[in-house]
Amino acid sequence: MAPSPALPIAAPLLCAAVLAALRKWLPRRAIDLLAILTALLNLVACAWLLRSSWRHSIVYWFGNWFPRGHMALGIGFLVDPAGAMLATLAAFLTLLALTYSWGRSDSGQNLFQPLMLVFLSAMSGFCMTADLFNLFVFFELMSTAAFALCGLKTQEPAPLQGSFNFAITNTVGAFFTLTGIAFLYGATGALNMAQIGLLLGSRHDSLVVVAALFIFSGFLIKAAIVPFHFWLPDAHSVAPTPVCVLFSGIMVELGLFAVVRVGTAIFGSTFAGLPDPMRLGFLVLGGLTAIWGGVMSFAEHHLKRVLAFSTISHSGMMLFAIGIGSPIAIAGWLIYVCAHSMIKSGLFFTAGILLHRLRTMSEPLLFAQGKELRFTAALWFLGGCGLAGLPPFASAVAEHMISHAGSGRFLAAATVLFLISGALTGGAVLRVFMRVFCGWGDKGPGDRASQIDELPEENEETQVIPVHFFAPAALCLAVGIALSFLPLLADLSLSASSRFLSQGGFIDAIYARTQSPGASPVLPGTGIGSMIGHGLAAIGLALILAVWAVFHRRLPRKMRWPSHLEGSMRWARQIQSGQPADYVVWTMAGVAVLGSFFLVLR
Amino acid sequence: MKIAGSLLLMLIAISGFVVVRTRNVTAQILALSFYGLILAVMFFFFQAPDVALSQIVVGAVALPLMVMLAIARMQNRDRLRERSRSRER
Amino acid sequence: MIAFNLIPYAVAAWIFLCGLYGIITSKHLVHTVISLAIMQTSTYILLLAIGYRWNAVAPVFADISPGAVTVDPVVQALMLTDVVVEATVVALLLAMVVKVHEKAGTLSPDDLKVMRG
Amino acid sequence: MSAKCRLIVFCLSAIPFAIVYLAAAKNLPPWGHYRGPYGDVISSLSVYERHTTDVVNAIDYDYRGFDTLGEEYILFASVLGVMLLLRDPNPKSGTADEGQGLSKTVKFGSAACFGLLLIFGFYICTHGQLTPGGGFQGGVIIATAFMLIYIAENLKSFKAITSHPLMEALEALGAGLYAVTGVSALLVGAPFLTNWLPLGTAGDVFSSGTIAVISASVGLEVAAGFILLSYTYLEDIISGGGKVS
Repeated sequence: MAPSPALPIAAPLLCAAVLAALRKWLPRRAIDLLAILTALLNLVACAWLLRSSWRHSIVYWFGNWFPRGHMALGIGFLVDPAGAMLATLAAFLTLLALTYSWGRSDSGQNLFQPLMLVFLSAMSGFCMTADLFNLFVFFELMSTAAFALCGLKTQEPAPLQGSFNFAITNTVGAFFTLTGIAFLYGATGALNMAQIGLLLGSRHDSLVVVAALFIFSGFLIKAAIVPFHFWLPDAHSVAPTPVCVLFSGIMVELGLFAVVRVGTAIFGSTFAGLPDPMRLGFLVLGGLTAIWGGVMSFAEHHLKRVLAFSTISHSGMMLFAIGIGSPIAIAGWLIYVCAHSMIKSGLFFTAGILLHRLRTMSEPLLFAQGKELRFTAALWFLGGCGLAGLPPFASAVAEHMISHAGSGRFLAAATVLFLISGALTGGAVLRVFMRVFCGWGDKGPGDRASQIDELPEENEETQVIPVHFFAPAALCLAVGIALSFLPLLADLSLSASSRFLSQGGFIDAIYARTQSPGASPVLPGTGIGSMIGHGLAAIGLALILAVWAVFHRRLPRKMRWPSHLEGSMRWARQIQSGQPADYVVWTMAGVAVLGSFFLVLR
Repeated sequence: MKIAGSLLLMLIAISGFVVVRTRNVTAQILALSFYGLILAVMFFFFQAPDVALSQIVVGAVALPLMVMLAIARMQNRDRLRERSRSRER
Repeated sequence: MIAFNLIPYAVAAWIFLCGLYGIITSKHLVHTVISLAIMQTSTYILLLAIGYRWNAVAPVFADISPGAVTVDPVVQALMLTDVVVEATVVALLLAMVVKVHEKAGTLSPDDLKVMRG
Repeated sequence: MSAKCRLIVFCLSAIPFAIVYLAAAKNLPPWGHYRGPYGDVISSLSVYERHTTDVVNAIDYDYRGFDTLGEEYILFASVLGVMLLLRDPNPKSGTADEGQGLSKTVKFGSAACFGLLLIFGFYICTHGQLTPGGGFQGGVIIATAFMLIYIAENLKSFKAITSHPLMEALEALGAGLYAVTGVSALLVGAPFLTNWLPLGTAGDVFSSGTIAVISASVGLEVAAGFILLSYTYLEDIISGGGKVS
């Protein structure tokens, strides 16, 4: 007996209303406790749903409106393992984030907790809905809560600008999505994804292609794919730590999740038997994003911005996996999402500890300040290894699966891209490790963005780092490692992904036909050797980059080129101008280019 | 019917552009309010009375009102800032 | 005839571009927010045009016989949601603008360069 | 990017964008020839199945009521967000001077309008299932009624009403009531947000089951939400302006 899929939506919403009503009367601890308990309840409910969705996808019709024939009257939920897994992940991260902010951090007169719960509810709904407009509603709900949470620290101007840029770009993205949805509604007169998919069939005229483009543009903005990525570093560098964890750990991935969900359920047979411009676009954009994010991550000197750009890089790799698009690649993608979100959250929590103790996020100012913080240093180092994809971390397993999903050129391209992205992002984190925790080399160049003022997030000052600061970071990294020892990890994710990728399965589930188990593709050989080899190569490169960056002044002049990579990226940072107008222009140019590309290649 | 509808749409296209081109914020609020009103008229014309009603209350009243409140608040701050500056002198 | 059938969609595209133009050329943050609101109205026009039917009545059966041909009520429901979303997003953005003004003392996006990379 | 450069990129991408948009729109059904089944099916069903005469409200609060739940919480989240952004770390208790500028006629007029608007708002709220209107529209009208108190420069009573913690509780109650209505269906064994109350006769104010309840809760949420929004913006001015930072 599974819980009602409405529970993970309704429970946080109800609790948010209660907390908002009582925020002036209840003590802080009580509000925290209630919020944590609700997140825990959500975690249990989602995990339960995940378990029971394993055999059959759970379909749930709100308001008892079962479809009449093919006509879906109301809004339906479809819980399949992939969606339930992401919902579980969202609940887990929210639980950790709320635990992290327990009792101490500034909660904006207790408005923080209800907003987090609304955010959680929106993410859960986003993972499970099978209705296109409902997807948009949850997209907006998620955004609204995120905009507010991002501007929590109103004492300085930077957070407001960051959240303003975030809000403008993401709202523009939402309009693109809504326009696409309206096109599809005009084409088919339906809003349920299965019904739209059924009615569209293999139709691929300009209307369908452009609708796909507009819908994907909105989601790719959420997923911070080049050239739609500008908002992400601004939002991350100013948002409070627990919110950063949710942004990087799950919100970005949800954008990609929606791309796959809509891409299979609605456009699954659009390009059947044709050269597929969508997939090609994803591969190109994904590769570009992976490299650009990695380079920028290495060029930044504000800790949260380093991590933010590395999120962009990894998001690009995830899009690349989606572009490969075979069940094995998506299985790898699912593992990658979990692993990345664990590692990145661990790093953000660790950055939060640093901010708590040392009161800044600027690498030059932090130089050699962290020598005493051994445990924190260990966590940071482990996180860096995880980003590079060193084997005990589940990210290595995922990278192996994704790169071996394709053959020939895909294999080579994916391997090289993972190597570049892992080396650059891991190298940036390890460079910070060497400078901040070991005090090696020199302070390194500063830049404007590294001087974004950031007030510590706590009200009172203590020298002792409380347990609930360390616990989430350590737990995240531990889970990131433990995932790869999960028995049958690859098989489970493969069966989840082949269901996730099957349009027929989705439609059958919605219309309650018997679900035929699709033929499971064969897994590539485990290839532990090549996995370890790849991981070692990436971490080796990362170490070399980091060491070079830290010690390049002691090298002969000719060998100082990484310093150019690190310090003279001024032109690249000029593009990241902090002006919403620029970001919107880039977005628009991206959509125009992609649109022409789609129309021509159709 | 068709001609009237097209004309209404043209009016919207023009006034939308005017709102965007108006650089003076106070004038823009008026333009926005007017634009909201025409939209509401169009919704009535195209048989959407529910949306027209909410467009009147939101687009023509609540939205400009909120912008005005925000601007009033900012002007209030400006005044205070100037007053404290002159006091310092 | 094709040109006539495209009129509402062209207007929707035009308003969308107007909104983008406004955001891009904005010298004042309040102006940016209003442009965003204008951009959103493009989706109303699009939805309204998609759900419209000549010589049909509004979907209110208070004074018409059941079974009369009506325009599409679903797009109207979607538009209602859309209108609320517009109002709320604008409210939130304005709050940010007010706070930016409070902290930075300016409303011109060119003067706000804290986030510059 | 300089403003000029931005404008050039904009113009360059606006043309392909317009082409892409219109190329898609070309394949939409021609203007005024809505084909789709969804609207027609609901239009023909809702009077019989839901006993509502306003189909749009039946969709908003019943067929696609779950969307409206999300929409209510978007409003809820944004009101919380505005309060979060504009919060004053050390609030003051003073009130600015009462305005004496307005004549008695204006004050009387606005008081009368206040009552009228309030009644009108309630009417719209409660007749959503019958005629155009509903919780959302009615709620905004009620909220604007309270703005009249401010316009009449009756600052003390405006502040007393709008800044009361109960206003926040009311807003949350409105949002919560919607969710509770949804959960109540779970308790009678039906899916979330099922309209399980007796439907009554079409055309009656108390018809259409939970639609009326939801409409009322939305009205409460929207009215309280907009009042809170306007108060949050005005707080600074009313309390004689915060300190300059």
